[in-house]
Amino acid sequence: MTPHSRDDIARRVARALPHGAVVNLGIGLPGLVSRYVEPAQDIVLHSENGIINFAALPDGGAADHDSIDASKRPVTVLPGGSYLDVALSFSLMRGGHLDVAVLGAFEVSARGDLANWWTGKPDDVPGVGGAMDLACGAKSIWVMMEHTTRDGLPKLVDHCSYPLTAPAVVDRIFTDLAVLDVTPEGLCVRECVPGLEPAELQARTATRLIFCDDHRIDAPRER
Amino acid sequence: MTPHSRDDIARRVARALPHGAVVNLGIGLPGLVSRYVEPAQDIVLHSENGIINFAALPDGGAADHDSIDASKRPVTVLPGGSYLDVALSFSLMRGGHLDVAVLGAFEVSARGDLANWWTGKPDDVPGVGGAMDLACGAKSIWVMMEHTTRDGLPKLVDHCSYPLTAPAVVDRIFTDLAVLDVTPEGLCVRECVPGLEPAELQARTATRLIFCDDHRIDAPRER
Amino acid sequence: MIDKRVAGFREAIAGIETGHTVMVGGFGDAGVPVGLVAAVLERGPRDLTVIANNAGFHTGDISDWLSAGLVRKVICSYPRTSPTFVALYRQGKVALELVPQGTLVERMRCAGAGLGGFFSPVSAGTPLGAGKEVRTIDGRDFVLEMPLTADFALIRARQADPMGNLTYNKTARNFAPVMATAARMVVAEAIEIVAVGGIDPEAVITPGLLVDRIVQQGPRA
Amino acid sequence: MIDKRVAGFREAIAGIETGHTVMVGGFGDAGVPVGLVAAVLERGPRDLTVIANNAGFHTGDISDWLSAGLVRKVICSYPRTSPTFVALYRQGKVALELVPQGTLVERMRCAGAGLGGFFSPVSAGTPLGAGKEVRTIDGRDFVLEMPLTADFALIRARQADPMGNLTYNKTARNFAPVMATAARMVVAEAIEIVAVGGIDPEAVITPGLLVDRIVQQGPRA
Repeated sequence: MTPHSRDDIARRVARALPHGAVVNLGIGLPGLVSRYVEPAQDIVLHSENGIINFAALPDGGAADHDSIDASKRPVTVLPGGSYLDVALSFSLMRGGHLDVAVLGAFEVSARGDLANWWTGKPDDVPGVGGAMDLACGAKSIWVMMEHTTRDGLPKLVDHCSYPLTAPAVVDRIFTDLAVLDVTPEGLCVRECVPGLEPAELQARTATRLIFCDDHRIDAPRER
Repeated sequence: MTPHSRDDIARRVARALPHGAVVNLGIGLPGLVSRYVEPAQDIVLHSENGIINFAALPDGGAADHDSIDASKRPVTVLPGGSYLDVALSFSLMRGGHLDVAVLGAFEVSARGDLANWWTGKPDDVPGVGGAMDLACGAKSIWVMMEHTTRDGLPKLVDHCSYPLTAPAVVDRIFTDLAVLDVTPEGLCVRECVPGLEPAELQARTATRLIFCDDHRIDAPRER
Repeated sequence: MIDKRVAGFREAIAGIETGHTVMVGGFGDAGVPVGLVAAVLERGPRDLTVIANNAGFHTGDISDWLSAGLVRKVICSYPRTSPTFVALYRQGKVALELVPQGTLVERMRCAGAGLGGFFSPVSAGTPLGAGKEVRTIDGRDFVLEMPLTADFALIRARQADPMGNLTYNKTARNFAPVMATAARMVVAEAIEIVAVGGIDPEAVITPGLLVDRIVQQGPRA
Repeated sequence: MIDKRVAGFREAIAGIETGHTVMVGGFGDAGVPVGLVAAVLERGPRDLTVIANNAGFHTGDISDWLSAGLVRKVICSYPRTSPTFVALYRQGKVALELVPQGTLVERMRCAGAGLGGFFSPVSAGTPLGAGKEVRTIDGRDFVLEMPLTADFALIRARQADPMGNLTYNKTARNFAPVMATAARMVVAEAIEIVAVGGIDPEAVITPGLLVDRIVQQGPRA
């Protein structure tokens, strides 16, 4: 069994995005997804600092202090894109006008609670940015993360130990080991990496997994 | 004693506007004020349907369905003007960003209650438009009206008999007989038309008037 | 390519059904989506709740819907401009929810922005605030206002591109940008449809992601 | 002629005093009014409450105010980008009110729009919603958020005219249009100042009536 690489996960998420979806890619790992979106998917990227339909600045492009995404990376607006103030930008987020937000996470609980903004440790200065707004508003909240911490501890849990970003918001989780849906009965495994037995996946997960009828052992399709 | 004409009142109101003031002129009588504002006053007109710094369309100007003020009159935007949606337009009103709103009235009470939107009679279909928003928001609310009804009944009263537009909002009242300020002690007469004795003004007013120390019998200065 | 253009007005308003709530842009004649309004009249859904600033003025606007008996209720700030409305209202044949104009647009924005309600000073202490929750904040009374949403928003734009980005013409902008955030299905009738990239990204007022269908306006009646 | 231009940065920020609350535009480097920020540093008011998205990043932004000991409290969504802030915060030398970014801008808008508060779903059930009034509306929890105002707003514009009308450059727009509604005194540093009439009335983002002073930006550091 070989876990997916970060790029593999990004590729898998990109493939899952519906045609024409309006998508916000959170800071960190989710940013990789934009590399694997096909032009034919007609994905429209939104960034909360006030830009819609943009792309990373091409190599050699002249960086502009005033044209950045929420990760502060230089970006360029695409035809059909627009700029907006953050009041409207966050109205779009909170108001359910984005189709998918792809977010990183420290932990996700069995009922879809998300913890991704603060460890809660006394020496960790908190910073929330747009994390809570995104988690509360997009039509679908997808999490993209390693299945366990660097120390091998499960990140999918019965109850989050970190402070919540939002309760009961996550719909789907893409990890280096599996794709899981949050269902009323708990986390339901939709896909695993080849060679990973259900018991092995369960051993790395701190909440009881459901292996659904439609569960198939399926590697992300390579392009 | 000759009461002021409607144009006299408009002239008096125009003269009272501070230099550079942002002003909303309510539907009806207040609309006359724009005729008497001097260019040197640098008054900026706001209309709640979403236009700032405009003027009535000059005679012979080509009317444009899409360029109107809140009275549905054709207007033209002036240099330095702008269009805005009604959300921002009413934010400007409610948020205290207009200096003066000049409104018509059925009645004004001694404490500045304003009634100007509905008679409350069963056969009178109510319509409020932006009346309440204007009354609640501008820094100064001025009322411009005849001192009495066509039937000679007082419009300045102890308590309004008509449904209120907003309680305790009016600052100053310009009538065909006088200019009055709303003060904590009641209505204070600042000016009267020449030849009108205080007792005569009081007789046409259904709340006790205060003739302040600085009250002067003063005709609006003609230009 | 994302392409939200539809062939005609009939297709543009497909899905408006009996019992729906429909927002209609415009203030006076400015910004009324006359083609969409006419298409709804032809389609003939009934028991509509209409949210607009006025209840129409004359033929060619939502007065026609009232005349045709399509409307159960009007939520607006100023219905008196419509003789048709006034007549039906006096006969008890149409309901009215009268809302101050700024509250009307703010309630739409509240829905579109995913908020649950807001406290407004407007209408406190008046008949239009009666029955609403009142809260005194810093010595001033505010009433609690709730979000206002709709099944459809019908609006008029100046320019549209196939992705749904919109600009507006002068004071025809009025309610349209906010209605576009507040309805489940947003349909824009555009004076001009331009290619993707034909609108300056700085000039876009309504981002395309808010708009579901675009139709080219016919010649003005 | 209305002319809100002032001679220089010193005049532009005149009146910012010890104990004031100051909003500062910008997200990342985009839209930071660097000239105004430097002028405040030179003026040296103390005990400031600063409202901004970040607590600065490096020298040349509000990190300098923190280093100089001018700041009592920061109200922001993401202060971790400022090593200066982090050090002072750990020493207990600066207070923090952490606000989700969308709530931050909406609270400013609430103040600027004359509203008394609003119910937001954001932060409900989290530590940032703790202690706030919660209301369940249609089965969902919302927290009550209150308006956020300031003595000064310092923002950066792309174009300004002497009447104070503003446009912005790309993502430098961010918080500026809302801050311009929420502060008692609004000061804009503009990349370019054009004549009255030099900005298309359709392109104005911030109407001049919201802006009190305009100053020409110097060359970028």
